Amino acid sequence: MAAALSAKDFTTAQEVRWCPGCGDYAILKTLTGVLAEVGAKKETTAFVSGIGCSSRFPFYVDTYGFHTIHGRAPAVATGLKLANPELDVWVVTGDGDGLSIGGNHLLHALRRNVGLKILLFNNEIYGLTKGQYSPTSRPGTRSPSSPAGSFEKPLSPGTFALGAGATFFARAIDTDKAGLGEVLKAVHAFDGTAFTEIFQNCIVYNEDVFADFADRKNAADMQLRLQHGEPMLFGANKDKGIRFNADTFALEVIDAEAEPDQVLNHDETNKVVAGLLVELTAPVALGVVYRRPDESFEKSWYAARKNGLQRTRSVADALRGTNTWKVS
Amino acid sequence: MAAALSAKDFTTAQEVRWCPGCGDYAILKTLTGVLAEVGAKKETTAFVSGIGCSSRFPFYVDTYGFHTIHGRAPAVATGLKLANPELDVWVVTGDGDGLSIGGNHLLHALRRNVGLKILLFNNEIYGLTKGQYSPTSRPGTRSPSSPAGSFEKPLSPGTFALGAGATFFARAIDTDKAGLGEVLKAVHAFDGTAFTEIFQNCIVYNEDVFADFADRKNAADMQLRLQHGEPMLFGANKDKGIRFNADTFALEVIDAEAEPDQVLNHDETNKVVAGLLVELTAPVALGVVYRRPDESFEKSWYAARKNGLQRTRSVADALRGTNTWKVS
Amino acid sequence: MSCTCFRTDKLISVGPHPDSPLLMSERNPKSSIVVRLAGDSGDGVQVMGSQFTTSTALSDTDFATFPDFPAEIRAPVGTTFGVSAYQLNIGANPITTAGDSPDVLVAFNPAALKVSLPLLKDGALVIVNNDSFTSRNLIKAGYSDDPRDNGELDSYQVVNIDIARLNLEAVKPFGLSKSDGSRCKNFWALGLLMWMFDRDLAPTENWIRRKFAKKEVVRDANLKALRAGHAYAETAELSEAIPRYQVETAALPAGDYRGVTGAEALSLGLAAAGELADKSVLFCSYPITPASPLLHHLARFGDLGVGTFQAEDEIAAICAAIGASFGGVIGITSSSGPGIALKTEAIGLAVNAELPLVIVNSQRGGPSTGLPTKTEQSDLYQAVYGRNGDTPIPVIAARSPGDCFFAAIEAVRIALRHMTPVMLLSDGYLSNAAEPWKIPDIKNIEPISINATFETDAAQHAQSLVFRRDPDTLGRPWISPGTPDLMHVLGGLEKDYDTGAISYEADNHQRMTDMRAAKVAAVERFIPPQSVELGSAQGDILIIGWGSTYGPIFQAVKQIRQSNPSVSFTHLRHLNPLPGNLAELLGGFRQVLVPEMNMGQLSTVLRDKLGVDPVSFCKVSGQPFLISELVEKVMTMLPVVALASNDPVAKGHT
Amino acid sequence: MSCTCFRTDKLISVGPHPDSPLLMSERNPKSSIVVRLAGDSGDGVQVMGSQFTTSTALSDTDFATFPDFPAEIRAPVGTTFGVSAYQLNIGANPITTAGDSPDVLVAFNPAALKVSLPLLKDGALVIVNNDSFTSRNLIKAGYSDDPRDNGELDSYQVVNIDIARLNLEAVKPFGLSKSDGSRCKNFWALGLLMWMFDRDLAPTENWIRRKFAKKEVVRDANLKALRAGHAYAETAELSEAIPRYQVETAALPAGDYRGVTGAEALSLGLAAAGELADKSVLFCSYPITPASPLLHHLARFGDLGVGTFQAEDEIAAICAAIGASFGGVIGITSSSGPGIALKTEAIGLAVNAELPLVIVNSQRGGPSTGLPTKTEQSDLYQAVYGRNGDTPIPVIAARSPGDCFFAAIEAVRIALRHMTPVMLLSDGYLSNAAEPWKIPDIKNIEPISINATFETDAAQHAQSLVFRRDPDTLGRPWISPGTPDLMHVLGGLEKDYDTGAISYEADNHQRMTDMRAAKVAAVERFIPPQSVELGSAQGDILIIGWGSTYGPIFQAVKQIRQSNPSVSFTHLRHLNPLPGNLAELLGGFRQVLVPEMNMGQLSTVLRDKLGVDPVSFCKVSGQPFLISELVEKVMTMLPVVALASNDPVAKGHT
Ligand SMILES: Cc1ncc(C[n+]2csc(CCOP(=O)(O)OP(=O)(O)O)c2C)c(N)n1
Ligand SMILES: Cc1ncc(C[n+]2csc(CCOP(=O)(O)OP(=O)(O)O)c2C)c(N)n1
Ligand code: SF4
Ligand code: SF4
Ligand SMILES: [Mg+2]
Ligand SMILES: [Mg+2]
Repeated sequence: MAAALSAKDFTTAQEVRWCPGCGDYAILKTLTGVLAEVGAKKETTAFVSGIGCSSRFPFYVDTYGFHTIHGRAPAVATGLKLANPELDVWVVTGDGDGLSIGGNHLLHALRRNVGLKILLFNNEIYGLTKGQYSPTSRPGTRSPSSPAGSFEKPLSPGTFALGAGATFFARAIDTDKAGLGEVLKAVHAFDGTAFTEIFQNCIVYNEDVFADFADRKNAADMQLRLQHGEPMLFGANKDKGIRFNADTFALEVIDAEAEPDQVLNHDETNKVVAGLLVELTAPVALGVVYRRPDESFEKSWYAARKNGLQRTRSVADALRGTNTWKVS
Repeated sequence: MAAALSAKDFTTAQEVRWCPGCGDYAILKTLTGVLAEVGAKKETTAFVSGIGCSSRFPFYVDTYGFHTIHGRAPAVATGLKLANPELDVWVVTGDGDGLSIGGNHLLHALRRNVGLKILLFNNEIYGLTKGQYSPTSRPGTRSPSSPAGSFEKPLSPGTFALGAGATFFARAIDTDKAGLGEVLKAVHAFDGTAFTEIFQNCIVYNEDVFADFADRKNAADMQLRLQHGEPMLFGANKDKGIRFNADTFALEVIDAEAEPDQVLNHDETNKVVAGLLVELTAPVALGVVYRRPDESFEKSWYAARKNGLQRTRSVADALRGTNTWKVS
Repeated sequence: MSCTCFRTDKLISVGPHPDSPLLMSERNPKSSIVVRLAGDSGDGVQVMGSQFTTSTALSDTDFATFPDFPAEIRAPVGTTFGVSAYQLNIGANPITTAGDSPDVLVAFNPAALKVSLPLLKDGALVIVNNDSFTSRNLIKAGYSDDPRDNGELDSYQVVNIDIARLNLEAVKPFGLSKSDGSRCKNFWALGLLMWMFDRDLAPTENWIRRKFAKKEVVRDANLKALRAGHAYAETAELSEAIPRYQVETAALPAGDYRGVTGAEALSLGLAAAGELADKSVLFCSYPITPASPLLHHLARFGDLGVGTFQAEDEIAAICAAIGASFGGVIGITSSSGPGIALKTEAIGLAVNAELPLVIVNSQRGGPSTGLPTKTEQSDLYQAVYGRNGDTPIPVIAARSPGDCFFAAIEAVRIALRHMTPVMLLSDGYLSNAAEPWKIPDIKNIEPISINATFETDAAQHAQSLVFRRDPDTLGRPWISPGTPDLMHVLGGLEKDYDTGAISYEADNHQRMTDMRAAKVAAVERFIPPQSVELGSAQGDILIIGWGSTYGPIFQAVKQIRQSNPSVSFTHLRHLNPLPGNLAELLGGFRQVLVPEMNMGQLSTVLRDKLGVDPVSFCKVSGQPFLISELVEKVMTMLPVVALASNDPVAKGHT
Repeated sequence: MSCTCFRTDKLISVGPHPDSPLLMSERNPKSSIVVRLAGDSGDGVQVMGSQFTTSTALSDTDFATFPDFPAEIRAPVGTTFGVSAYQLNIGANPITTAGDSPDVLVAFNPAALKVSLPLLKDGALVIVNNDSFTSRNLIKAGYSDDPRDNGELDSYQVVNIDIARLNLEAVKPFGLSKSDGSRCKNFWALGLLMWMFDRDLAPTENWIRRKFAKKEVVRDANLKALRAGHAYAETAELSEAIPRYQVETAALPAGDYRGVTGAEALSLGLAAAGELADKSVLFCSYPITPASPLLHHLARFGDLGVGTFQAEDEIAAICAAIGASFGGVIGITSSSGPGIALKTEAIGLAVNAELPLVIVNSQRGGPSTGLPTKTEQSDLYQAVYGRNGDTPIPVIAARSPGDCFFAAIEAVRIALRHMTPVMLLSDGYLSNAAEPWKIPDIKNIEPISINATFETDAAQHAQSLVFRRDPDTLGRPWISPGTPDLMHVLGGLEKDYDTGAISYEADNHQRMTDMRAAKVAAVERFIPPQSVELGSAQGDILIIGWGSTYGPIFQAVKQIRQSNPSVSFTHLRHLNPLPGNLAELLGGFRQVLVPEMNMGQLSTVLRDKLGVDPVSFCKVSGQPFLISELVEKVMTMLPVVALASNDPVAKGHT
């Protein structure tokens, strides 16, 4: 057997073309590390992307890759996965690529539960085209196309995904090596569409837009790190907790030491709570928010076939049809 | 003032080209009635549609109309509404038109909360192209493109809409004149995107797919008719009720007479319950499931402008730019 | 002999109108007969037509069919725009069109009669469903008088039958509702027709048994209706008025035959291409008229190594096909004009990525949604020129239902050889039309070879192996994820000629642009020189056709050549690149005529690529060419003197 | 006199290389100078260039600019593919290109030097940012030796300055971090350049004050850097080595001027068209390079009656624009090639609905994602032919930054007059390039009239009023929801010629198809005959250009005509339909040459529409034509004898 691969083995010689300080670097680093750690094989791993800064990702990972066209990566990846279900197919997309022009394909990949590992780098801006507001930008975002501030309501990737029938939704922060690494391992292990939102800092066009919770100094009080089966606690001393209020149908922050039995345990199969968690803003929920495995699209697709995509009958046979006659 | 218009005034002389017995007829009839009832004006009402049997709708209503291209009606309607926010702009779409090819535009119309009245005729099939399964078809649907039965997971229009940030979601049955009429009046009165799913019977390609709850004989036990502020009761004697179980985070059917105080009151602003209601299958929730008004896209858009789309400065002025010099 | 058919007891003379240019051809008797069935969308005309076609096929007769129906599933009852028709030309071969003008019409209602009358031959037999001639239906059809009474039908032989009533009586025992019972009337009429043409009922009876296996009552009622119609014709007092026809059997080449529509043949061709290349096929599509039948057929070809994916839209469909091709499976996508338009951007991606892909366009009437169920050839511009950037792709077209099979194989062959997307043009007419088809022997078809992968050499950068193009075809090896040591990244950005890495370098872009042009041009070296279908390689007029106009042009030129042997006919399979000898071939003629169901799109291509200026003969009405229109057009191009001296008969009538 | 510029104290001779075909033109001294600024994407070269351009404009000098940058926001530091450049040609008018070969280069790092060297004139002045020539940077740029030492720069006049260090020293007092401080170095270098060209610092200082109004420290540091660079050049011991230039002022026509990029002018033109038509404008777009600047400019034009809508994708953008047009507001959409491809289907809808619409295509390098930031003209096929069905639309192109204003007005005028979508072609070069622009007087521009609505007549069916087309233009009245009594339904299905109701009728489809062709053809009657830009209407060679190649062709022909007055130049605004007299004009020349930044797409159109066969001169490298390339090409087409006898000077060097 070949020697185990290291993170470096997954890194191409290509010069990385992101801005210095871009959050994409950190994601790349953590991901190549995870690939090595989980024992991924280069030749059976493929990265498919659309267009955007984030979508340059495939060029920097030494596996198979396809930098396709804007918004269409989930569709290309679906074809690839059907053609060869043995592959680990990752999709890297941005908030513009995945949720603006590519919304429909993301929707249907999630609905069908295609076995894709979809990473959405959300920087709440169109980076590559120089900083216009995106469907995830906050109201008031000033950008070249919204000089007086945008006023569109943003889409929440998590809410959208759950609405589309996602079977897996996770969240992580670009520079949070540990948290992101853990999520990526869960993504790698998941059958079906593993959809992950990564908060990614675009230092050129939307610097520090996530700083309120992503900055290390705010982490303890602003990050709710979810673990299946564990109570939802946060704060420097894990002294704050999350409770479900059945009267208001809302999640609330409570003093966990005062009312420990009121603290909700994280049940990653609970879609109702997942829907509330993804909309929490203080703290922000991180980790695997929702995971409820179901048969993947390609599994069902192949199950309905006798012998995979292999031929079991000759065309010569089919050519004869049902009504044949002889002319002599 | 002109005399009040009748339903007939809203009906064109055009020969209606749906199959005899198609559910679309009933919807057309109820809608023209509602238009008359709410005092709609022909010249300030426009119907925009995509392509499909359902999308033929504009031809049969005597108002302005635009039968556009497949899936794009919400986008065309958005432009129309921005151009003239005084218009009542209705969008008629199908489960294929609106949720398959047109998913992205529907998503973004809902996200932006554009002031459109969107009716999705859900017959769970592609009617006009002769009966292929659609994104709302149930697993196992046999169709020309799924001869052995489809195995894709269906999309729930309500779940999708809530995930997209809808501010209004309602449901009705094609032939239920009273229920549909009430919903349509609510749609007419709503600012923002009023999104309604109408269960529509395609007698040619998907006959009676909703019969389990839509048939009059099943109505009492299978239809939960929602009224804001009222308890969620159903059954011939209103003896069954819906309760929220805070342990399982699910809605349950209970004996309303036994536990009357356990019955949930319908609060149409409660998104959590709305999310559960749209997934109920026995009974099926009908009426206005969710309504939480928010400023419409076009209102914000116009609010950010001084004088609507009117010119307040001459181009001659703008032509001078900031740095001008004279050559003499 | 001027009649085209025989009746055992009474000879029906079915000849062209004296004013018709068809007169020219009277000297050689045609042994074919054109039958048209027309009724409401709900009358079951299409089923009746296809069953009659099957019985025709099984009686050793050549045929061609043309289903013509409205865009609505069930257009309003009784209106002219709701008429669904099925036209069928049967007889001794070669039959290549569904016929200009019917000899026999079955009209289920006044609207069907109204729409069909202008098409009929003088003296045609018209069978009328009497019951439907209510005043309500007459008004709906736009008749102010009853055409049965006002002399309008005087030049035809009219047979009035109470089809609806007789059918209902026949199926009464089965206890069906009136509306369900009346749905059997197409089989009643079919029974009648079968008697007229002396056909065996058994195959149709078997079909009914299979089709309605789970609905016994419906099955039995339909069987009853079929037999009742047949019996009625044979025994009823009216039988004297019902003519019987005996169509000459076809002198088809010996072999095993089946009936095939273009959509069936194309589907079989794609499956066969997979087998010939020893690769699986993934067909990714989104339903659209008239392309959907391909998806429907292929959805049943799982055991032939074909998978189907019904995507959420056309863009997803082509992208999934591209993904499949990246994955080492032959990616195919299909649509008609509006859907192909949506695929435009992605075609460019496949060009840049140098991946194989076949895009099938079943053309329909445009622009925009246009005339979804009508046929047209107006997407040739889109196929040849319709992309951003300098993005050439090979374009080929099928000429007849059965030819769709071979065209599909050719498209896949080019795609794999040159590693390029290929556009395959079919159209609404070909998709739905049927003809008898000699079942090809797949063993006689050359296998499709895959470009060799060069030996892996650890020292060599993987990407440069991936883009080492064959010098003749400029096709690169087809390497897919799963292959060890050849990891690479494809994409839509311009790439380095050798390494495939992103390159914005000026010279490289020029070189790649030149390479892409040369790759498509290279196809020309692998295709046979253009040959002449009819006539010699030099002469007065050369008619160039492409696509589904093959049938009518063939017949027209055959007719014309009897008096004017200086007229030749050639038909293009390859539209981009054009065959290398085409310019030379054209040079051998004084005039070149291009008949097209568009506004002159092939003429543009010929002007552009060959610098010739052909005469365009354009028809954009949603209907195939009539043989007579073509004959007429060519006649205007022939010198009158030459005509006069060559053809005394024609002279008499010119 | 062979020099092109003056220095007060020392004359810098900047002439073409002896081998260059430019020699021909030496007889008339050019009073222009080409400056190129090049550095890393993060070096602020584009800001520096545009500020220098503004100062140029304010000093009464004609100019043309060409920003050339990589597709990445910040490509990797120090690499050749990360180089961002700004080239500027200044001098006495007419300046129509950014110049073939720079006289002055400012190179911020080795990569910038490496990329720019091959372009320079022999003897050019090269200002080098010394500090950046570290061994690491040299390696990144692919240098094995330091070019400053190995003789590579021998034929240039090199000035080495420690720009980075001097700048950091200057801004030290402001306490910026090293990386923030070094961001000021573009202003430091700009100060130096301003001194060299004797420019007033005030406008730039004002710009800095406005731009960084809210970041006081940055503002002050940049001001300091600017002044420090200026002072350095004036006072430092090196000043003897820094040449000063005095560029001839331009003899521009009298009037008020401003600098304008193509994107600015186009945006202003769309706003002006709205005012001229007395309608509001809704601009619907989705960002894409190089089209986005239009959205950015128009987003600030709210007070000019312009609204903008950033749609979720290109399809939504065009559909929203169509919806706006239906609503009585002028709908505009914009993209570049890949995005225009996505709009194809919807363009057909606008054609069938007979709604006005302008589609602006800022072309970029293709195919597919291609070369997003490079320029090309390869979307002409797509514009003229790229749709399903027979779906013609008018196509026009802008020729220069300032001309974009007039082209935009013309596009809207055609759209409203004929009630049709119109494609307006710009490109990446035009979008970003700037030139001085005589501010047009909008009062001198003919208002845009809207087709009259016929009187409502209660007896008349509304739809037939809606489709009563003007016999000359075939444009119908523009009636929108909100208008009483004229309710109607538009759509993409074929419609009845008169009533607009759905029609699948064969004759009507032919009639509508003919009407759509005639409508586009009708545009020809409203456009001026094609005139000659340079030279007479008859001669040996006619060069036909379109789009942004205007600049280099103009200069090339001007040069060539000095020795060969039989060469003429004409430039097309209208690409579909072509001007009516174009065939005749072409007929007056022995040869026709079509230079294009594509593989010969206009040549195809000319062959197709006029049956002529021009000589194609194609360049697909992502870069505009050089004047010298064009001159060289034309020289090869001229008879050598004629050349020799006409031009003794040229003869000596041929
Ligand atoms: C068809 C098409 N439309 C538009 C573009 C231009 N475009 C490229 S990337 C992009 C948005 C990128 O935003 P996002 O996906 O958020 O990626 P980021 O750069 O922020 O990582 C756009 C609009 C394109 N390349 N192709
Ligand atoms: C671009 C494009 N793709 C595909 C089609 C074909 N098409 C027309 S309607 C339709 C689906 C209709 O389904 P739905 O929206 O559910 O409407 P229904 O007929 O069921 O009312 C399809 C696939 C088309 N007209 N245009
Ligand atoms: S523009 Fe933003 S997202 Fe793009 S590379 Fe730069 S920092 Fe990263
Ligand atoms: S096919 Fe179905 S949806 Fe369409 S008109 Fe007929 S019954 Fe209605
Ligand atoms: Mg982004
Ligand atoms: Mg449907």
